Amino acid sequence: MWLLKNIPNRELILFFVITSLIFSLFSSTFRSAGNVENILIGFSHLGILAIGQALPILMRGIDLSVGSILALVGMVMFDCYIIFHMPGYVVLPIAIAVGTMAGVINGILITRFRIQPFITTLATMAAYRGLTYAISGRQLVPESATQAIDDNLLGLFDEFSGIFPYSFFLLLIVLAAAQYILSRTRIGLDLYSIGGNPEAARLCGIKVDKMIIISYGFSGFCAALAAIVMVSRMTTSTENLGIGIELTAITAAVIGGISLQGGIGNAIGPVIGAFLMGVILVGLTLTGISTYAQPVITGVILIAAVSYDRYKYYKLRSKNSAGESA
Amino acid sequence: MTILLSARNLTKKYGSLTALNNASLELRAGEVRSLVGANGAGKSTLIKILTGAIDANQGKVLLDGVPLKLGDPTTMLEAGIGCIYQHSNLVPALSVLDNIYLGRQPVLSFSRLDRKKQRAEAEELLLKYSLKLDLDAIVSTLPTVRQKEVEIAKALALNAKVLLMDEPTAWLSHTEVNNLFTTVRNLQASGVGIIYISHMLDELYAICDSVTILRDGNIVEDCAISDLTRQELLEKFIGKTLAQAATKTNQHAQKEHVPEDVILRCENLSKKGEFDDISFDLAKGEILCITGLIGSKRTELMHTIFGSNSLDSGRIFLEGAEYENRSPANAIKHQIGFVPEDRHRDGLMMQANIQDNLLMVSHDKIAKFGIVNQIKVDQRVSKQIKQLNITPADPNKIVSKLSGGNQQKVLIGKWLELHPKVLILDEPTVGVDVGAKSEIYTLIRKLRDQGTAIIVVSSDMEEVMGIADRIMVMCSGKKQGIYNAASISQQKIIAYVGGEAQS
Amino acid sequence: MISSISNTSITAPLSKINISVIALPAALIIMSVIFSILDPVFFSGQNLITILHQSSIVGIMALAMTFVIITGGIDLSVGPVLAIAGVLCAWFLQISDDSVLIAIPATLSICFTIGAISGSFVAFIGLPAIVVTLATMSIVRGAGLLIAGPSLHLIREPESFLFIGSGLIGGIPVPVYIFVVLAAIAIFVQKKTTFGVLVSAVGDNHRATFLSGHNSNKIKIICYGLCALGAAIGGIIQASQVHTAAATYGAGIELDVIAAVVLGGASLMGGSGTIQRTIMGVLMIGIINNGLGILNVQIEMQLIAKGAIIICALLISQLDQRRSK
Amino acid sequence: MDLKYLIKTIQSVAKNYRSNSGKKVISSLLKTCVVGSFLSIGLNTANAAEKKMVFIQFQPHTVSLAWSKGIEEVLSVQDDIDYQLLDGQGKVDVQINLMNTVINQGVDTIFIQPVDSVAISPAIKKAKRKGIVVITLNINATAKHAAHIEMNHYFGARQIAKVMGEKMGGVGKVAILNAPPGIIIRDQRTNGFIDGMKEYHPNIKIIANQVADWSRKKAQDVFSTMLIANPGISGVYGINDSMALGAVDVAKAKGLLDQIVIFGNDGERDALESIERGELSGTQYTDVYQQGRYAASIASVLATGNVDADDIKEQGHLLMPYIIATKETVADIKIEQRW
Repeated sequence: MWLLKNIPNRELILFFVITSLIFSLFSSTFRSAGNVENILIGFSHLGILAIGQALPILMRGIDLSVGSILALVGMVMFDCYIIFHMPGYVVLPIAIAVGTMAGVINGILITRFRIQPFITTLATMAAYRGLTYAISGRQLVPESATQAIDDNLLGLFDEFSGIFPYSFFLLLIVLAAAQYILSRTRIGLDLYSIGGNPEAARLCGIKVDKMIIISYGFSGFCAALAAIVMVSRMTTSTENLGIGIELTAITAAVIGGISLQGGIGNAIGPVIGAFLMGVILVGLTLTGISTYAQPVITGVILIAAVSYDRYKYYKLRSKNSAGESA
Repeated sequence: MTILLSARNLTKKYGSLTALNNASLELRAGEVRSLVGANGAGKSTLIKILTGAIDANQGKVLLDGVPLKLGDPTTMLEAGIGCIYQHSNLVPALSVLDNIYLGRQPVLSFSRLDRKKQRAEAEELLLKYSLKLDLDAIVSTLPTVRQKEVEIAKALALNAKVLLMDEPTAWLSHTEVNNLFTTVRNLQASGVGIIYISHMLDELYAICDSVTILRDGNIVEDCAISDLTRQELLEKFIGKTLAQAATKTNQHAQKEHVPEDVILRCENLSKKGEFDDISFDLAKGEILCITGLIGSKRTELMHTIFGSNSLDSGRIFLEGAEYENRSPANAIKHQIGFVPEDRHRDGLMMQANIQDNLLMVSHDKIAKFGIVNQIKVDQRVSKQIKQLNITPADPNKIVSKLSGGNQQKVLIGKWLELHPKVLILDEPTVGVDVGAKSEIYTLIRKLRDQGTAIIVVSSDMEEVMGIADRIMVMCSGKKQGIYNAASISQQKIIAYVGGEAQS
Repeated sequence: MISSISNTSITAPLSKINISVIALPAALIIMSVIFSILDPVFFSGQNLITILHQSSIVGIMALAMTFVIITGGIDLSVGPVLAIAGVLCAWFLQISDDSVLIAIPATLSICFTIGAISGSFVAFIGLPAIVVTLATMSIVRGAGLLIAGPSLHLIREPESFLFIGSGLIGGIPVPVYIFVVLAAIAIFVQKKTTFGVLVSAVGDNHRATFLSGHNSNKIKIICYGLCALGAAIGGIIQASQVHTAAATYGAGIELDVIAAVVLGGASLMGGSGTIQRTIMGVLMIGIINNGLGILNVQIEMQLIAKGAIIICALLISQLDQRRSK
Repeated sequence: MDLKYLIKTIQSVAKNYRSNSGKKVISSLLKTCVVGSFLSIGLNTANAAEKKMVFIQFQPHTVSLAWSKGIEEVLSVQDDIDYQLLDGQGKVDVQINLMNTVINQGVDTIFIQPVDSVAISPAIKKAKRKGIVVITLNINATAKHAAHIEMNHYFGARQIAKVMGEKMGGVGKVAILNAPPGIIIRDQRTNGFIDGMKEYHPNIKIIANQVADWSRKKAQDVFSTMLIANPGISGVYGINDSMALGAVDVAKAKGLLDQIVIFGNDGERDALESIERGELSGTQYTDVYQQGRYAASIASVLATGNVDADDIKEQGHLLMPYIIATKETVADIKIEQRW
């Protein structure tokens, strides 16, 4: 049983290593330290987003609005720093608060009004994007579009400590915290319970609505952190930041073994999933494969990544339960 | 004894339908009160109000004289009202340990889990009630019976003042039921009030002190169980005529096995890890009951014959010709029907209506070029609904809103549409009330008399003795023997089943 | 028994006038009334046809998507399939000397195959549909770019092909007819055929469907094939409307399509959903886009309003579902 | 002898289709797959003497394709240059990641159409530190780099406003089919057009400004809605040609083509043909091939090593010449200049 719980990750790590090895074989640059740095700094924000996404999915939901929250937080940071000249240590808490609030609003809409998470977050995805356009300092003060955010604190996540970027440390902190909460605390167990059987959880006195709001709040919080990392790298923010990133984050989470049926998965898988996406993008670029052939190969790798551990899982499951030959 | 729980004037309405009307109930400490009623009489509604799953339109619930907030599970749990649910209320992907303490895990500071304490408490609990459960097993990998035990352990772990038990013995074997009874008596001795719901009259008389009878949402009787005879009890809640039919169940004429009429013959069926070298035959117009303990792999054997489980070696003959158990589709083509054990998981489309469920296996016959002929559908469906006495008799009613008995009837009706030559029924009366049960028995017998060969898999000895022509006992995947029902006593069968289990 | 019989007589008429059935149309009507008050031109016949015309491509795709979502799946690859259908059609027209009768069936069958392939991964290996179709999305997009590059391929001939997207019959654009006819067919398939019933059955209880002797994998595969087919029809109409085919078309359209289906009340968990309600979902999105456009609302407010309207519309339909609970 | 070879061969086969001889495609594709899979077994042996140049495009699009063709045309005459086209997917983060990857790979020149001027700058600075030449196309970067070659967005749009106003006779109502915010050329073009209208034709009112996502289909939908809300529209400016052509489609279907002046921007082949047919009123034409050639020429000069990128003290900034192509002037654009 212990095996069953842990196998998806093990297969994924194996797949990740094999993919990396293949790329290393074809490209000498891929196996350089510089490239490791690039992948770490380039995809840490995706890892954070994927962890954030994992929680709503664990609760049988989905958060499509993370891309828009990302843009909203980015734009708030931009406005605060460029237009209102706030210092970095003020901007950061505001950014985190905005992102978390946006997530909490998602959660409240879902629990209060009992609307499907998919359509709720699709609606807020549009709304937050619209809000981003509306508060865009780039539109309101056109000359600000060419100004860079030049603050030591806000630029921190583009810096390295040795070969590891600070954004990667941030990812590790989020990962450790999320994994700890999921595996060692009541909150985590309650999340799994709700994902596994919401009605049973409710009857056992678990505050289902509160936990759902927490999970979407956490997703928004992670989106805010990702936005901070991205703004740090770009030294600015744009209105179209994060378009389409929600699908990438969801894919990373699902590849990482988070079941869309809820209740199964951990925080580590999504991070590996996110870096797998990174390895694929960078690897295909470095092996010199034509830009139009890249999406084809990306798709094949994605299917392969989920196929293998699913196959193992099904084999195990059919062994364990009776008459499951279907 | 003091009054522990008091429900006063509870009324629950769904739209214009009154599910529970002005119902009052009292429970003393150390009392085992049975709650009896046909499916749909309002038992579930009452239980749901007591567990806080739903709110009542009217009325209140007092525990030790203190009124409780209705519609809030947490209040009820904290007040000390626990429940063993009829349907699984477990989280499939979590371990047994976590399920037992669902929502109440002991914590250290910062909501950290106290695993040590949790495990120690759980082990103590299992020991105390002599339950044998692997605490680290993932619930979804356990068979239904073990899940039921987890459910029981979960309720016991509450140390509740009031324990509601909604059909706790469904799926449990004889020994396990006895075990549970011991538990109930222990709890009773320690002053716990218990509300016990079951369709098994034997159990009620064995364990309960008092009885509350519900009918159409009203409480029609509230007295000590010893004041009523079985017949009276039945009459009170299902009506006189049905009650007479139900008691008649036990007087049943067995049929002789006629070797010339054999339609299905299984020779040396084996599957590694499941069953080994099983041979039997089945004649037209005969009921073969297969019984045994849980884990005797009866269900797997049935799935194999039906084609939804594979076979390592052995041969199956249907009407003299060798038959390949390729797939359920193939079985259906050969007019073999199969009513699976778990109707929620394997049998019904819960969100679909009665009509679609009834026609699930016979759609192709009614449809021409894939287009459904509505007139034929209506004819067949209304005929079937009438024949099976499915209520409500509305073909568009969603199945999940039906009572357990009616769901089971729909499931059986679906196979009747096939006019099966062989019909396999796996635990056909689990979770079904007495009235519906007797209707199902009548139906099975009628089918037999029409010449259908029937296999009934059952753990319920009363049921086996009541309807079988021949009985096959299985144990750990092996055939213990086939006996003529007329010439063997219930005690003997139990001995075969239990005696072998120990070896 | 007896109790339930007496209950039936009370509940039967109530369940027939299920309020939640009226809720979505009610939301549609309220929205239309508000838009009409704000600008009366909204309610002109001309504009209503325009709304249908504007919704037709997403609508056709949503019809097919409904089947996939009922089985409990999802198809994200419709955007690239829409694009590649246009490209393939252009290519077939080129090599078949502008024969629409060859080009369209050939395109449709290839696209059906694409969908069926992703369906097989979902059905046989049991991979999560969202990942499989995301991969297909990527693969088909790449394949489109490989065969056609990012450039625009002009389709000037033949007249019959252009008629599909740009023609008028009795003043009403042809795509509207196609949408209406396909909607009628889809409703018929769902209500009156074995296939329609089985699609719901598979989404409801995959295993029970299998145990009832049906090939549930086959049904799933057909659904994904149909979804790609719907996308392909959309692609052909679009190529014909814009006289151009390009591998880059259809980006992001999957969310519009899925939104329409889910707005219609289909659950992504499978088992529920009807074509009629999907059509209402399509119309709702069409009306929102059109109404906000008529009022010349700027993009930022348009997006905020769109989000708010969707939530309000769902609230209305949710309200009485809760009451009936 | 690597994966690249396989892909390139497949691409060359695919090109057959584009050059109208698609009948052999399937058989040759099969051949390629068989031969290619044998050849692809082998490691990437890069030629040390080879110079490597990459173009990180915004996303696959006709304009970037034409740039790429222009660049390739120049680079192909120098056989020691390896050229690769990369897809930025229209996302800032993807572009930054690709920049970092190719910088790490040690390419010599990067052509890029940045998604955002400021966002790409840290990466450009990093490239500069490694001695990599960066040439931006169309959207400038705030960090100093070797050269920037741009279509004339602002002044081109002003000029469009002027010519359009003249065609409209100085009065009327105009609608803009716009792109979603987040890309600077949208603002440059819109502002140029609005400023131009104010300056040259104060009597022309801009009554609607709606987003149509750069897409012809979306533009059809948006413009048909606009027409219903404002039946008196007499002019439309689509900030790219696709959107303008979408408006043409609608106007044509409604028989309003002679009453509405429709202008696009960019000057792609389809638009020029439409002008010749007398449907689209005009567009701003830029020779995008030429733009690519200029970029490649600068890159070639810098790649010789005789001129150091730092020697160009002020960043090379080239504003492409443009023509406002209307029915009268469209014939001046030669066939080989059309893209």
